Amino acid sequence: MTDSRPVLTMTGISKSFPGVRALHDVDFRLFPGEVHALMGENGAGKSTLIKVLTGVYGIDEGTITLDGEQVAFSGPMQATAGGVSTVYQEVNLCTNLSVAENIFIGREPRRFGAVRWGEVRRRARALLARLEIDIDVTAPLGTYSLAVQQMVAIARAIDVQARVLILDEPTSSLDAGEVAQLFRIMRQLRDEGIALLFVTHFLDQVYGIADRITVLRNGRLVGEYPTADLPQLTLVEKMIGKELDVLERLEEQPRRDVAALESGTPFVEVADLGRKGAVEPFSLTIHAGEVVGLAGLLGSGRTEAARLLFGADRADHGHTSVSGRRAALRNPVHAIGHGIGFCSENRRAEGIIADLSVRENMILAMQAARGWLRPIPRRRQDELVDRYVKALSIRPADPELPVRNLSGGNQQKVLLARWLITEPRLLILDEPTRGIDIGAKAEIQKLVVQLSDGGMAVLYISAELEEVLRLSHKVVVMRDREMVAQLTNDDTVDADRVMQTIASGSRREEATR
Amino acid sequence: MTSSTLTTGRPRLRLPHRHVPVLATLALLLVMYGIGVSQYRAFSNVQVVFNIFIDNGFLLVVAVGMTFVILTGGIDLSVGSVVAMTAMVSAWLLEGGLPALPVLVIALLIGPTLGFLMGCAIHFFEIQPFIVTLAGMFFARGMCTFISDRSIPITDGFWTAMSQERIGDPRGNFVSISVLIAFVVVLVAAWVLAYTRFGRNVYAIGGNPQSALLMGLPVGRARIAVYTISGLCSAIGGILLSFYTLSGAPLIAVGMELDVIAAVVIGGTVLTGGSGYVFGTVLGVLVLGVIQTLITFDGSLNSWWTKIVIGGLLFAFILLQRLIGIRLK
Amino acid sequence: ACGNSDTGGAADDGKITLGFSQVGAESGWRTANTTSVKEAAAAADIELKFDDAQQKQENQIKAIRNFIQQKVDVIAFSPVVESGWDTVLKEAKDADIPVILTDRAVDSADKSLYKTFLGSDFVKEGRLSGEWLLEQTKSATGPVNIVELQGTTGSAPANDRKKGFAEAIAANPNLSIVASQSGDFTRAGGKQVMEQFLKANPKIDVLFAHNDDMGLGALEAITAAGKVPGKDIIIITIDAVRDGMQALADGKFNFIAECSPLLGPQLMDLAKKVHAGEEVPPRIETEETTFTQEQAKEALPNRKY
Amino acid sequence: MNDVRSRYRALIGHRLFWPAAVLVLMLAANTIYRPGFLAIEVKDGHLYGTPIDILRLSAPLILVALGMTLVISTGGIDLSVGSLCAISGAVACVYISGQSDQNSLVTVLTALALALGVALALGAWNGVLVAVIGIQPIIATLILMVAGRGLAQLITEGQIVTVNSGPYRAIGLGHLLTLPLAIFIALAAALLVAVFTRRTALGMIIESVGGNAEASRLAGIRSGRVIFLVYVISAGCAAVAGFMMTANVSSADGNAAGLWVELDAILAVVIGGTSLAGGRFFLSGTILGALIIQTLTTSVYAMNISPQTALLFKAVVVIAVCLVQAPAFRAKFSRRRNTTPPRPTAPKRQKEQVPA
Ligand SMILES: Nc1ncnc2c1ncn2[C@@H]1O[C@H](COP(=O)(O)OP(=O)(O)OP(=O)(O)O)[C@@H](O)[C@H]1O
Ligand SMILES: Nc1ncnc2c1ncn2[C@@H]1O[C@H](COP(=O)(O)OP(=O)(O)OP(=O)(O)O)[C@@H](O)[C@H]1O
Ligand SMILES: [Mg+2]
Ligand SMILES: [Mg+2]
Repeated sequence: MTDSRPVLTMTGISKSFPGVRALHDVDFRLFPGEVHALMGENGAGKSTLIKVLTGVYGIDEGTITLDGEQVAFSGPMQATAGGVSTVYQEVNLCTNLSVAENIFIGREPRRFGAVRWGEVRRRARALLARLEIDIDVTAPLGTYSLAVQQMVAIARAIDVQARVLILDEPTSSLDAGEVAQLFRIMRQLRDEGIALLFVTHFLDQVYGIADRITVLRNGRLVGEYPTADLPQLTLVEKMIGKELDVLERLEEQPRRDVAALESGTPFVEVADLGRKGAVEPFSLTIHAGEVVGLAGLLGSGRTEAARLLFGADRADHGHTSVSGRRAALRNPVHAIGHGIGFCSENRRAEGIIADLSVRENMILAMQAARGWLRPIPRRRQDELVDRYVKALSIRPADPELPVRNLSGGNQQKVLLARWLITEPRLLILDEPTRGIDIGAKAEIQKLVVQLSDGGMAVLYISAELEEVLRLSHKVVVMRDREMVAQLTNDDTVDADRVMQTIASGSRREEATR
Repeated sequence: MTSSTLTTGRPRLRLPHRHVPVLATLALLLVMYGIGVSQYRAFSNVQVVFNIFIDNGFLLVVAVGMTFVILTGGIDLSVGSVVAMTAMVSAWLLEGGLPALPVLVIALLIGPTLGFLMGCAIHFFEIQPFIVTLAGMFFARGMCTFISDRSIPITDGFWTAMSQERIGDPRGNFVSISVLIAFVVVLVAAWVLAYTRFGRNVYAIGGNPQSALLMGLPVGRARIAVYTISGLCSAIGGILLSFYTLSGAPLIAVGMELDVIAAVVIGGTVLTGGSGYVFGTVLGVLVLGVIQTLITFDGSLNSWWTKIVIGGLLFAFILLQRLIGIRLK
Repeated sequence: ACGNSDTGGAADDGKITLGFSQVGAESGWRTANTTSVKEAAAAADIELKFDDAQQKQENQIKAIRNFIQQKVDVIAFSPVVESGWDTVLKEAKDADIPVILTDRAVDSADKSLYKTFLGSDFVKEGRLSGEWLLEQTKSATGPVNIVELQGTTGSAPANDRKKGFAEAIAANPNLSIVASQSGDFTRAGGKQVMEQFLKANPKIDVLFAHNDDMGLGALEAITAAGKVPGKDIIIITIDAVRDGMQALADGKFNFIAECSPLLGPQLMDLAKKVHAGEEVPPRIETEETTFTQEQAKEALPNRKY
Repeated sequence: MNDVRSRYRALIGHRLFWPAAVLVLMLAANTIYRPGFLAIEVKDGHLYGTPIDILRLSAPLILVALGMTLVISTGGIDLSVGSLCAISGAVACVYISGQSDQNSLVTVLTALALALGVALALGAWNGVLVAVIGIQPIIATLILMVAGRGLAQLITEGQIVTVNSGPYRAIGLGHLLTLPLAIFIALAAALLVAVFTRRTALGMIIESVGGNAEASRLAGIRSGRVIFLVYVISAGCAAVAGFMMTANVSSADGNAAGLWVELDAILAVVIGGTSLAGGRFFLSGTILGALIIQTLTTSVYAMNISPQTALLFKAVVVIAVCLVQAPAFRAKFSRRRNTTPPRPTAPKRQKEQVPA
């Protein structure tokens, strides 16, 4: 499987940020022709290790050798030139440029110094076809959903003739089909002798593809193990540092009595809500204490549906009633006024305010609802923030830190806290567990169950079908921006059945194509 | 035109979104010109259009440089002063008896050098472009008055020839050489932005500098380069201005940076960077030129009414542009 | 903002069209100048095409080009700066349109590019101020410390007034300018600079301000410093706008050299003559005088601006 | 020992340390040039001296810069403040000069209310253009910057309107407790803005809108209203500054009043540490910035620096202030001093924000 000589060795790496020691004497090896998973909780230092490697950050101590030669990349440009190709966590592309250009910028085919645009487009199409994506490569990237953007980022990375390919949580916004496609290509690349470094929080993905695993905890190296020698449970223990039984407990959650929930007037009733070009009109009822799961393939319109419901986009069709009364949810302010919260899937662009502190980010929605003239007393703020920092185990637990300094997963928790603080009656969670480590994911799922038991309605969107099924009372299936089915989550419903519902559409689509 | 035609893959019937601002500007410009023609008799003369180019050639060149800077999300406030400084230095050197060629070379080196230094300060020390270029503006303006506190006439043969040479048709309509130079600059810039890696990097940086960095693009180099280019364009603009006025004056082109920024923005370039075209900038300059021509042709406006009307026309224009933009989208 | 469609062009009705490009409206003086030109044009039955250049040479050149396009009969303008007019003036000449300069001169070597220059002699204004001071300080035995508030750096009035004044006072070695700084022709500027003059120079005998406004601003600073303007410090200014004349009549100023903005009637006369092809002298000075405190009291009631 | 060092670190690291250091440096340079520079004496029962002048003259700039700080914090910019100063001053002076009894307090208060009203209306105009119509702030306010000068001149008919009103004069030249009244007005305004933004949640909401407008919208903030509000506040500040400027010379000059004050105000804001990209704002920094700029202007006059070199001087100071403040510059500088073991890495690049 592996040569005896590693293509990449990192030894004694340390890296500090003001107030945080992100990496502490970490060693890491990567062999050609292997898929190597880098595992750890949120904030363990995975992304930092990668950025240190590619020169985004300078290192404080330690050495990096690539192919036996000591290197110190001054930035991604040099790293790419040195044969290290990277997809960073969160999509880091330019949404104002076209899809094709995002794939090739910096290494466009040229003739006499002029970019050959035809060639760029042709090759972009070919490359995306390899990932089984068929989109207009000339449209600006920003017009596509995050998942498509993620695939484009991957396409960009695999086009390079690299010796090392790094993928930092590439699968967090992909659905099962996309992941399978990606893995096929990863295996292909591995067989060509390329070394792949892969970060994910999905354990089954790790066991599906990784040859070896390196575990980080709190910026320190826990160890390096062949996947075969590391049972799943041991891995989790190593990541978390203690024995964990939350997961099992969650699996045993009893299905709840749906009929009882659906007796009264629904909290929210959506009638034929739609928006041209975004979602076909759909109807939906959500009762207090009910968890409604939204399932569908990427780009199926789940996010768009949620945004319409929240008033983030204006509907041009249909109407919404809250507690039995007509409510015009024309903008988020109205929706929040009716006790609806919305946790966006795109936390960087639509979620966090990077400049502000963790505390301010958390209380923002509540403060907005109160109006600026009635500030939340500082003591109350501290109480609230403290509670949720603890409840969601946000690290570092310093509420005055600018939120930009937190790791991706912790930023997500801050966002979640923002909405929980407002104590909404309906919380829309769009991919709330994306990029969240297994421990925290379990915590969040537990939280959802708790909240709904306490009477809160939840609209739950997730790419993980199991997650949706585990939590929801009702599963709404979307396909092609259209609501195609509503399934009551009883014993007859399982992942296969939902998949079939989705797939039946896909097949029809294939037939017509 | 510019890259507009390039990234559009298949022929489509609907208007591509990103061209909407430029097209709206073009349409409004034509409407405005039409109003002029219908209201003022001599307005329809071809020479009136040529004059707009002659009178705004230097502005155009400077605006092209500014387009690069604004596309990266930056801003360059030093342009007006650099224009003045270039004209001033040329006049001063010519007065000192230096021949035309070395004067041209020196004058064309000063602007880019200053731009390069400003770009370095912006990139390496991460100081905001607004401040760095404001300091550059103070510096260049200070140099102007330092050289001389009164205007210096230029009598050099080359300059006079460039200034007074008319390229025209038999009916007496003509443009100056400066206009041709400005057109060359526009074409080169449009080509660079649309067809070179550097040009595309400029757009990428404007879209998202952090991403551009992570995508492995030479962000630092490109950023320094755009300020250098802006400096170069200002220097060329300064030379054209010295052709235009055959002198260097310490207080000339005061406030020009605002005209230039306005032209670029009216042309559809977004100040936060990442989208816009050189062609739009050309339109923006023409809009300002036409507004001015309309006012002169009217010839009945009081001094303060002139300002109010300029503001009003600007407003009407931007409002319509915005409304049309929304409608078409 | 659109006028009637038949503007422009030498109309066949024989009415003269005059294109006039003004510097801007940067001071009360300039505004009075504009008003004078407009009123005189109306009185003389001349059609005026007025353009305001907002203190920019570029704008003036554009305006002149447009005047040429509109085929006006005569072009008049107050150049913002001295240099840089040859090209556009040549175009005017080729189009057979005579040009009159007002208020400020140009430095073209080719004098045929314009017919005449109508305006004040700034050097003379400075000289008259200096000569009056010489006369006043004839008997002074000790040194006389003068501070000077200059106009906008590099502008022709600032340069020339400074020059004329310096030439005049050179006659008496006792007189010396101890500080000279630009106050930008504005009251606020004059005041701020004067405040610092007063602090840096314990003994100031004379203030020479390049215009009334700066002098008026300086008054406040002088009072705040516990000195009496007009007595402790002799104040000489130029222009004679109404507020300045008032200060002079009130005894706060001591001397003003007039710089009259009322060029309108003279300009219209010239325009008619030039249009008729008559010869005019290449340099015409505006009629101006100087004022002492007593003269100011007399003249004040019938000042027009 | 360690404690001393850490306190020293904290001091050096403080946001206001470097601007304050530059201010002190400038004052020191002035004192060396002219030992009496810092002297303050009592004249007519008032304190009199250059430091007092600096404080008094910086009052209008502080006011304008305060409003500008909020605007910039939302990611906008307000170029029209200079014109607004001119307009408010012109309205007030023209109204007062038209009354028979210029010294009546009622007249002056009416004039102020009138002028403030006009300015607020124009601020609302800016706000509508930016927040409702969605025009880029720099262009939206450029319109009023150009047209506003014209308006001011229209109001004064191009003349300098002189007023002889004691109460009005007092705004610029009056004294309270031996100090110029203008200082107290500026201070009061600063306190007011500080209370208004920091005692309520407005400050945080402004910063949040400036930091990420879309995220703020989704969090339920009506960003349009916030943006509208800051332009109105900015106009209000500019109006009061306009009163001071015109009262200072007892006359309104539509052309010269507040000319280029927008640049100085922006400069003050940036020197104070607020980013032009929006987000966090620092009122105390802005005030310090305004003081630095006024000290700079006064130094130029006090040292009798010729106008030629004045601008060069200004360029040097601006760059110096911003350089010492720039974290990147300080990082490079301090690394050279600290002799930690050499690292095999390329220069440290702590880029702004590269989210994990
Ligand atoms: N630019 C920064 N400035 C300050 N601290 C930072 C910065 N980037 C990361 N950190 C801190 O470094 C630590 C490691 O973060 P890193 O992003 O490497 O975590 P991660 O393992 O990738 O987590 P996740 O799974 O949530 O993405 C965290 O505590 C984080 O707060
Ligand atoms: N394959 C595709 N082809 C074209 N457009 C797509 C595709 N996938 C997604 N999109 C774009 O994404 C939008 C719908 O995505 P949306 O984010 O609502 O879906 P989602 O179900 O939430 O998926 P995701 O898992 O990506 O969040 C559409 O408006 C469309 O522009
Ligand atoms: Mg990470
Ligand atoms: Mg989605």
